[in-house]
Amino acid sequence: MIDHKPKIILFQCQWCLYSAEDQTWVDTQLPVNIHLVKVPCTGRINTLYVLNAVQGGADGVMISGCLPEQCHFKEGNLGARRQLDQFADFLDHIGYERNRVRFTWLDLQDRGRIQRDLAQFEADLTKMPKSEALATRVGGHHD
Amino acid sequence: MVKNPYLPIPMHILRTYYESTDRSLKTLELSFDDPENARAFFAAYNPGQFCVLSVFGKGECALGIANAAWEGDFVRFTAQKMGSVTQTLHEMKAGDPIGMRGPLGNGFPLEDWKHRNLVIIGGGCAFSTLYALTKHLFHPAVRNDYGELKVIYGTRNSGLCMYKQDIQSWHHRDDLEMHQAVDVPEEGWDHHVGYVPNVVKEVAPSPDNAVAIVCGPPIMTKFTLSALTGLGFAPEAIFTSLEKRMKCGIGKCGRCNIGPKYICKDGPVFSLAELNALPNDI
Amino acid sequence: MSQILPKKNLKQLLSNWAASYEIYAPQQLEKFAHFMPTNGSELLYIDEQHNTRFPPKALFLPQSETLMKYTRFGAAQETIPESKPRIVFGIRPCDAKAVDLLNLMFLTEKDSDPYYQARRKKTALIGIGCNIPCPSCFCTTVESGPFGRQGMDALLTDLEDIYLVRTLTQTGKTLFAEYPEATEAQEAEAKAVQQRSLKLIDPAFETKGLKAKLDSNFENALWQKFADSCLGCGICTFLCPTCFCFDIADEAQRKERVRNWDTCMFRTYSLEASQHNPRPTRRERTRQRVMHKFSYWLDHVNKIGCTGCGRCVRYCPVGLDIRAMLREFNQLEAEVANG
Amino acid sequence: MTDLESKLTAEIANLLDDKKVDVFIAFKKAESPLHPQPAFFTESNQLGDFVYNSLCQNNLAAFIPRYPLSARIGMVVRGCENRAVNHLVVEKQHARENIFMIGVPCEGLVDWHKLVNRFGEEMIAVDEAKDEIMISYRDRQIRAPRQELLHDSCLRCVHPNPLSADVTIGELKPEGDPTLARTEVAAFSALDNAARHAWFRKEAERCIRCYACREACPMCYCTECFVDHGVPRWTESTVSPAGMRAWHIVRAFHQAGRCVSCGACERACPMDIKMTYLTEKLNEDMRTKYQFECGMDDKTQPPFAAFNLDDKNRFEL
Repeated sequence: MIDHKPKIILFQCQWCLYSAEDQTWVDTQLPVNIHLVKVPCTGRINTLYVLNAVQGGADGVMISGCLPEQCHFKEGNLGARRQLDQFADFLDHIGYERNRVRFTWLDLQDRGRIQRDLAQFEADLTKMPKSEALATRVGGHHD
Repeated sequence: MVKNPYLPIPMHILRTYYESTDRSLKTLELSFDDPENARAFFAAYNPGQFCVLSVFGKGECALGIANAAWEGDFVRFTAQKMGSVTQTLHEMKAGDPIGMRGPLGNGFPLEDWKHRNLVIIGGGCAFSTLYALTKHLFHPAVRNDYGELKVIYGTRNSGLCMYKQDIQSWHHRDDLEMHQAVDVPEEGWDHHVGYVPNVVKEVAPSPDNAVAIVCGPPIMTKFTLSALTGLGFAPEAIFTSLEKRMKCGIGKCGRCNIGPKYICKDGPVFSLAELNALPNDI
Repeated sequence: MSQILPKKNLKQLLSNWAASYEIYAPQQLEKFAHFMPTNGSELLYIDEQHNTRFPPKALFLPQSETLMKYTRFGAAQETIPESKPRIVFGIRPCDAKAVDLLNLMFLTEKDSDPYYQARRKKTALIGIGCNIPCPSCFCTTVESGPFGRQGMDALLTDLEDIYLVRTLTQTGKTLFAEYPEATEAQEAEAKAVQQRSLKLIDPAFETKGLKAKLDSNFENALWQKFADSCLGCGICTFLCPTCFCFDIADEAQRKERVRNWDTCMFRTYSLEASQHNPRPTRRERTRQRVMHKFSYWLDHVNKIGCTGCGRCVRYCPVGLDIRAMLREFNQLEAEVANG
Repeated sequence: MTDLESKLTAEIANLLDDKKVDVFIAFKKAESPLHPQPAFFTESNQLGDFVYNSLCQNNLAAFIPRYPLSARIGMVVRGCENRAVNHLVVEKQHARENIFMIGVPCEGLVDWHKLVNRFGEEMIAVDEAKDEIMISYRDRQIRAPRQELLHDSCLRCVHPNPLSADVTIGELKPEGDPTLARTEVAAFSALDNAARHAWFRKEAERCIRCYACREACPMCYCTECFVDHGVPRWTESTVSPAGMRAWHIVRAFHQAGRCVSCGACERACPMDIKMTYLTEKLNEDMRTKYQFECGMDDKTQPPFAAFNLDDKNRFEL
C-alpha cells in the first residue's frame, strides 16, 4: 500500500478525446499526481518515453488513444498498440508489473470515460506497493 | 590544495548581441563575479587563446576569446549556433550566470613576431581570435613593436561579417591596411569579391619580414596556406589556429590530438612548419 | 631483506588493516576476479594465475564520477572524493605499472587532476607477482615483468603456504612491520619462482624502432586491414589499464557534471557539433588507439602506454591482437613509408 | 585442416577465382585460440589462414551493413547467420542476389566464457573432436564434453541448418525441439516479479557500456544509436543504474521481432552479462502473438512493421 497518491503519467493522443469537456478537464483539471504528456498520436509515443516515465518513478503509465479506423493518421494507433503493448509485457518480464501500464482506447460516445478510467487506475495502483523496480531516478529533481 | 582545473570561474553575462543578420552568430560579453579572477585571467591571457564556456545542465563548449585585455574587465566570445550548448548560449540574456574555464591553449607567439609585418587572414566566424589579436595590436604600447599590419577578412556575404562597426572603422585607419571580401557579388559592396585564397593572391602581401596568420573554415585554411606558400611565405612564417572536439581543455581527456599534439594544450595555434610535421589526422 | 606472510595469516592481516584502511582486493564476481571492497572476511580470488577482468584503474579513475554539483544559479560545488586511506591488495605488476603511468598523465605540474590525486595519494598498492603468466601476457616486451615492482608499495611472491613480501616503500614497510624476515632458502625459492615465470613469457614484438615504423606508416593500408575486422566496441580501451580518455557531460536530472570513460573506438568520441568527424571510420580509430599507446605516449612522457596485461588480446570479440598488429608493422620495410 | 575446412576452402577459392563475389567474409586464424578473427578474403591465395570451427564466435552477418548494396558478398553461414542475412534483406540492408551463402549445418558454438571460466586463461590451444573439446596448456591437455561448453543460445537452437544457402556443405542436422528451447524463458517468466527484477539488476549492474553487444549484433546497424544521441539525450551517460538498465532494456527491445537468437551479443560481452533471456522473451512473444519467427524467409516484415487492421480485436474495448 502506498501512503500517498500514486504518480501516474498520462500519454494522451490529442485527437482521442472527442468531447471538449473531457479535453478541458485533462488540460486544466488533472490532479497533481497525474502528469500529462500530450502527443500528436499514440504512434508518436516512443518506448523511450515510457521508459523515461518508469525510471523517473511513475507508479503507473496510462496511454489514451483512438480506436482502430479512427486514427487521425490512419494507422498510428495500430503500430502503437503492437509496440507499446509488447513493451509493457517486456517491462513486466524484468519486474515492472504489467498492470502498471494501462491503455484506454476511446470511442466517440466515451464521454467522461477518461476521468473514470484514471480514477479506477489510481484506485488499482493504490492497492499496489510503491513502484521501485526500475525507478532509478526517484529522489532526483523533477520539475 | 590544488586548483581544480575542471571548476569554472563564475561569470555573468554583461551583454549579448547578434553579429550576423541571419542570427546564426551571437556575441556574448561576460564579466567576472570576483575581481580577483579577472586579475588572474588577464595576467595569463594572450590573444589566440580560448576558453571553455560552461552552461550548467547543457555542458561545455570551447570558444576563442575575441577581445584584447585593454578593452576592459570583460571577456568576449562569438558563438555560432551549432550544438546544444551554443543553442543555449544564444538563448541567454544579460545578467544570466555562466561558467568559464580559461584562458586555455598557447595563443599567438607575439614575442616571436616583434618587429615583423603581420598579415592577418580570417574567414567567417573563425575571425574572433584574429579580432582579438588586431585589437591587441592597436594598443599604443604594443603597436610600435610590430611593422605593417594587413587584415584580410572574408565572409560568405556581408551580413555574416562580424564586429561590423569596428571593422568598418578599420578601413579608415592609417595604421593598417584592411581588405574585406564576400564570396559572391552584392549590391553596394565596394570591397573585394571572391574566396579568401583568391583575395590573398590578389592583395599579394609581401613575404619579406612578414608573418601570416590564418583562421577560417578548414577548406579555406587549406587553400589559403598554399596561396601563401605560393607568395613565398616560409612554413615557419605561416600560423593557423585549429579546432577539434574538446572536453577538458587541459590535455587530459585525450580526444583533440593531431598525432602527438593536443590542440587544447599544445595549440590551438600552430605554424605551418609544425603542422607539416604532424600526421594528417584533422 | 624480505619478509614472510603465512597465507593463513592473510585474513587476520586484512582485518587488522581494515580498522584504518579501506581495502580492495580481487574477489569473485560471477565467475571472474574483480576488485571489490573487503574487510578480511570475504574469500579472496587471487590464487588463480591471471588478472582481474576489469582493470584496477577504475579505483583511481572511476568509469563514471561526479566532478561537481551545480545549482540553477550557476554556482558549482566541486566533489573531490574523501575517504580513508586505501589499500589495493593483490594488484598484478602490469596493473600497478599502469597506475604509475597514469600518474604521469594526471599528476602533472600544471593542471593536476584533483580527483585522481585525492584517490591516488591515499592509496597503497600491495602487488602480487604472477607465477604462471598467461599466453596472452606480454609484460616483458613492454618494460615490465611478471614480478615487476613499479608503482607498488610491496610485492608478494606466492610460495605455496607463504607469501614472500618484498616491501618497496616506507608505507609498505609500515604495513608489514610485524612480519618476520625470510630465510635465505625462502629468498632463493622466490627467486627461482620468479625466474621460471619470466622464462615462460616470450617476447611478443620488437619495441626498438617501432615508433619510427608506426610514425612513417600513418597512411599504410594495414590500418584498413585491421579495422575491417574491428567491431568498434569499447572492450580493448575500457579494459585497458592505461587508457584514460574521458568525456565530460552534464546530468541535468541530477544537476551534476560528470565524467565518464570514453574511447577512441567510438564514433562519437571525436564527432564535432558540426557533424564533421576527424576520425570518420574504424580505420582512423584503430590507428589512434595503437598510435597513442606506442607512439604518442613516447612523445609525451617517453614511455610506452602499454603494460602488456593482455586484456585487449584476451577479450577482443573478434580476436584482434595488438601484438600481431605491431609485428606486422615491424616487418614493414623502413623505406615504404607512407605507402 | 579439417575435412570441412578443405571443402569450404575449395568452394570459396572457386567463388573468388570465378569473380562471383567481390569479398568473401569468413574467419581466419588469430593468435588467441579462443577468437578466430573475421576475415575478408578478396583473392583465393589469401585462404591459407582460413579457419572454420566451433570457436568462430561472431555472427558474420554483422559485417554486411558495412558494404554498399551493390557489393557482391560471399559468406559461410550457419543457421542463425542465414536467418540474420534473411532479415537484413527484409530490412533492405543488402540485396539477396548480391549475397552468396555457403551454408554449413551447425554443431553449436563453444562459448569462450565457459571455457575461460572453467579452465582459466592459460590455455594455449583449443581443438575439437566430434563430441569433445581438447584444451592444451603449456604442460598438459584436458578433455571436456562438447555439450557442456556449448553456448546457451546453441543449446536451445531450433534451426541449426542454413535455410536458404546457395550451397550447403555437410550433413543436415536434425531440427531442435521448440518446446525444449522455450523451457528456459518459460522458467524465468514463472518467477515472481521481484525475482525477475533482481536477476535483471544483477546482470545489468556489471555493464561497462562498451557496447560490444551492439556492435556484435547484425541487427544493430543504426548509424546513430539512441545512447549516442545528444539532443535530446535519452539515457544517462554514466554507468549509474539508470543508464545501464535503460541501455539493456532498450537495446533488447529494439530487437523485438528482429532477433535471430544467435547469441553473438552475449558472446561478445566481456563481463559475462546474460542478455538472451531478454531477447528470447521477445522472440517467444512474437511467436505466440504474431506467429512470427525472424529470418525464416527474406520477405516477411517483422510484426512491428507489419501492423494492419486485423489487429482490431487486440484493442481492449
